Amino acid sequence: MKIKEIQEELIDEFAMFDDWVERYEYMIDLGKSLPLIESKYKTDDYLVSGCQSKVWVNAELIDNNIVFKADSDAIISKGIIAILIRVFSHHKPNEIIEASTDFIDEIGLKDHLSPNRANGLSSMIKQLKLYALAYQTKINDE
Amino acid sequence: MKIKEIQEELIDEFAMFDDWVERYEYMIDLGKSLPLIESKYKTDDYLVSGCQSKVWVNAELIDNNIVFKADSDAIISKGIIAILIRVFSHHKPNEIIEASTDFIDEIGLKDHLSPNRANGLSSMIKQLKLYALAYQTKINDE
Amino acid sequence: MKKNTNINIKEIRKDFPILNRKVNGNDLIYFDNAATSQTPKVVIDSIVSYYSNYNSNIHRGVHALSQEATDAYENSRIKFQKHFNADNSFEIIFTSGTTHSINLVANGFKKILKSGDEIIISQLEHHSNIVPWQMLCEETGAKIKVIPIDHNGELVFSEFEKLLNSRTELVFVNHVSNALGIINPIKKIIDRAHEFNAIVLIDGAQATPHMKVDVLKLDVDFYVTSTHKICGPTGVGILYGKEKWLNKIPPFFGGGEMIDQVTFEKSTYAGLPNKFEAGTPNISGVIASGIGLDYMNSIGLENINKYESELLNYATKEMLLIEDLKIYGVSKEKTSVISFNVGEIHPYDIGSIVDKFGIATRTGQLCAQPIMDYFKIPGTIRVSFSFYNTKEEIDLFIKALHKAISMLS
Amino acid sequence: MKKNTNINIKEIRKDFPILNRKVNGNDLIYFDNAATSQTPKVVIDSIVSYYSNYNSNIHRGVHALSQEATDAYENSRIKFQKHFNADNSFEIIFTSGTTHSINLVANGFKKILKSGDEIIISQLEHHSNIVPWQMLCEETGAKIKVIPIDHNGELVFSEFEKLLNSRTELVFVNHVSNALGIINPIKKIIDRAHEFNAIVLIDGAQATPHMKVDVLKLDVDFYVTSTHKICGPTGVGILYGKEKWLNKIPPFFGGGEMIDQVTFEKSTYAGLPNKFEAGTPNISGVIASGIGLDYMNSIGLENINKYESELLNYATKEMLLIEDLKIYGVSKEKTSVISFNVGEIHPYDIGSIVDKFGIATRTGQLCAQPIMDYFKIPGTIRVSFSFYNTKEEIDLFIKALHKAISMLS
Ligand SMILES: Cc1ncc(COP(=O)(O)O)c(C=O)c1O
Ligand SMILES: Cc1ncc(COP(=O)(O)O)c(C=O)c1O
Repeated sequence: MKIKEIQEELIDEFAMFDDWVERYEYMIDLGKSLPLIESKYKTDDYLVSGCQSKVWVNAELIDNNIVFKADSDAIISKGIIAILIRVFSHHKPNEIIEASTDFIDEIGLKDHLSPNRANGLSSMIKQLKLYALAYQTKINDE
Repeated sequence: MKIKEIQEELIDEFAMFDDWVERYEYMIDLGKSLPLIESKYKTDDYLVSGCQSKVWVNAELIDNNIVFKADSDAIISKGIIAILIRVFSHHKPNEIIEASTDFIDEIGLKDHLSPNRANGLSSMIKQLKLYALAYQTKINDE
Repeated sequence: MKKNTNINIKEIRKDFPILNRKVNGNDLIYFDNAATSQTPKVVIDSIVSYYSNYNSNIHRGVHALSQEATDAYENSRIKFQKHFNADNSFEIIFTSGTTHSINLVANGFKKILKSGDEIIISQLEHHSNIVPWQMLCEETGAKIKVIPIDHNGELVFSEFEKLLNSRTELVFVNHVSNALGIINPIKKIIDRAHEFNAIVLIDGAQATPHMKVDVLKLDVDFYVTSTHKICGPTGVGILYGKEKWLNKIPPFFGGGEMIDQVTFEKSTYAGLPNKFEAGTPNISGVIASGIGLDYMNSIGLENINKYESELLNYATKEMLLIEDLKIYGVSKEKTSVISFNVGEIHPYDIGSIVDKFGIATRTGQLCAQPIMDYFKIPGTIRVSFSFYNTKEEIDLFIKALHKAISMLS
Repeated sequence: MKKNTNINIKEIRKDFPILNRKVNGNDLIYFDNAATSQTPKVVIDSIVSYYSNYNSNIHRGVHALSQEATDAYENSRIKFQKHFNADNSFEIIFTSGTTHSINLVANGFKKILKSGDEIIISQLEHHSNIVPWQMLCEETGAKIKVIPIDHNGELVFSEFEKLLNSRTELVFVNHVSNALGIINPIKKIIDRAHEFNAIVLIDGAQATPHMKVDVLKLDVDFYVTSTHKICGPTGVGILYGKEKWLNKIPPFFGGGEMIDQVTFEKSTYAGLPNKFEAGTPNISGVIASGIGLDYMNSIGLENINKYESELLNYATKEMLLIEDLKIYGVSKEKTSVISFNVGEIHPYDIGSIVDKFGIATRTGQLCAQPIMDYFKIPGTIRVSFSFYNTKEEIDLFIKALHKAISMLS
């Protein structure tokens, strides 16, 4: 599936819920299914900076696709990063770099985009895109 | 005349005027009749501090009465200090220290009492009373 | 409740426009008072009145507006002088906040401290009362000694006494800990420090909203606070200093107002308080801060204190009924602050969920990392009550907390 | 007038509540704009809205109010970034005023300057751009060199060039002189200074109300101003600095927000802009400053500039008809400021009398003693016009001036 398609899938899934409680509960469930980062990567080098809770992310290039793994000590942050990884993982660096993130608004997580959300989506997105950028540069250089 | 009486005299004089223009003109005239300080006293030591224009004051004790002399490089300040000197000069230190200054309000100069009036009445009054205090202390010590 | 206190909560709540606000469809419940207090209408009105009637730069203007603005500004200084019972109005310096006040004093000792001198601070300090002293120590070679806390979060006074010696130059302690709400025994600390001729600065940012402070009785050398925590606007701090110390330390900012004479060879400094108030100050803020102070005094700090204690006791009792809930900071001497965690749940998770119910709490390190390090936790959730909060709000919070816990476990 | 400019003066005046004020029975004529500008209703409203709807401490709160306040605060930063055409929003630092901004930079060079290094400032500077550098020189042993002015009040560029050499580390000049209104050739100064690798700080407090400033085009290293002069509230300053310099200089205040990690052994500093914004900032002030900027831009700085030039030319022409009236500061490049004296009459006397007619002027040294020393005068009377002033007000001022002169001669 293309990134855009996964995003639409997520929008549909979240549209089924009546209120934020259900949306949050679903997000927390998604967090539980997150492909976890190996514990050796749970160090400061892999931390997403500017978060109130700790969020670790690593990325590997497998068959030209980036595969993300992550974890967090807070459940909501874990749910958020899980959503992002579902959207971005297993795609080419370029696709990740260029992907829009408007879907966040539509699944009702807009309030996590504030510069203030110490665990903010914005830092996580930035981090994922940075990984993609790094791999893309590497690919170009080869 | 007692300080109180001079103050009442001034209040009567100022009450004759219809508007501030006349009051200011009269004050400026009073300034012109100010007993001037000798030029050797026109130094920083005799400056009233905190003024935007320069106001110099000196005090001497003559027959147990304080005699003030002053000058200013601004005409309005000169008028103000002239009024104060007319009220306070030729009185005993104690009388000066204890004198009320409510008359200022009644002659329409209240706006010069603000801490902001760089040429403020307040600093001048403080200075005159300080001289009186100094002489009183000297008298007590003797 | 109304029987026990003189607080007319219904009337008071009408004074605060923000309490009409909805958040996520719910009535706002503002429990982040230790971060900043809400602003009564009289204070907002005073700002409107300032800009609509007499906005002007102060101190140097001969014109009417400048005069009115200066009068109001200086009148505010006198209000704070009276409130804190300072000897002189020029011992009250207006700054841009507690942080500025502390840095002003720290900077002042750069030339005075020598290598080997000692500074005592406490483990309970806000970052604003740690970092400036570290910067000072780096420049002077002085050393920081730390008064430890016990497992309740209380300062260990006997350890403080051991730290004192003839090299102790400065002692810095907050009056009330922002993270735990514990009231420190500052009078004892000041007296003991003075026996060693140490100079004491008390950070009162968390105390002034809740109690009357008398700097003369305390015999404190410096006392600082921010007015945004006492119903004032943002951007105004207070520095009280004893005249002799304010005369001793050099100015912090150079600029207009703080000088007497300026030539390119040498400038001479103005007297107090101008020496420390270079540049155009936050004029409307200072004036509005005075109105905020008046407002608090019209309710009465004793009434506020009593009412807030009731809220604190009620909330503490209710919260301790929740399984696995741990409150940090246990003391008989506390302001209306509860810092807690529930089991292993991350404070951020709970803060985010209760926010959805319209409840404003603070989560994280609360600018007090050393305390969190001591308890080995990433942070806490802090609820802090003010005199405009109610028991009903606490009930709604407890309900939201239960919901959060069930969602997050 | 309306034909020549795009300023709709009638409509604009309605935006400023204070212009309805009476002073001593007369309509207020506010000619003290160089000291502080008046405040449009939209700005006042934004403050009311802040305190009524989303007053909250910023950056660390997870709750909705804190988030809204942070968004608005950071949005204001972006407005100033765009306005000044800075590369990055974190190159815009919010301070409490120009004076604070300058002191922050001066403090930053304490560790960098060495004895024998040279600092160039101009004879036209405001005290705020003199005293901090003197304090810096005292600490470092660096020396101040002064660009002189000629009898018109203009900087002598050839003298500036002579002062430059390999020891020149810093150059500080104001964009526009507050006392005389003369616009300095800062682009030429910056370029010439850069040839000697000197770092240039431009004090733009008197420029930003009248013209568009593009820090990229200027290639200036630091640019500072206060928002109370550009329709904003009191208590907010701007510091623009190139990223590389802001990274190079140490923080000024220690405290909350500006640190990354705090232990008692060592604290590490946060990145830009937080490194320089310790403590609770003037949140409502920063937000309202952004609204003030929007307001000015909605009128357009070019329109403002053109209209103010008309006022300046008209007033200059009328005033020069008065016998013995001398204007200080003669230049084709001037903002709408007229600094003058009449014969031997003390400026204070004239200021006091015209105040009685409701006209606000500034008198005295205008925080620029070196200029007054140069002209050997105790001070001047300064009238400074803004885009909400009118020719009719100038006419009334001229009338009052005549009356003052006749009373005082
Ligand atoms: C040229 C100049 N520099 C600096 C300042 C100081 O600004 P503030 O008082 O806002 O700090 C002023 C304000 O009068 C000024 O005109
Ligand atoms: C104990 C304590 N000290 C200092 C500060 C810093 O105050 P401000 O941010 O107003 O400078 C605070 C505010 O949170 C505090 O609670």
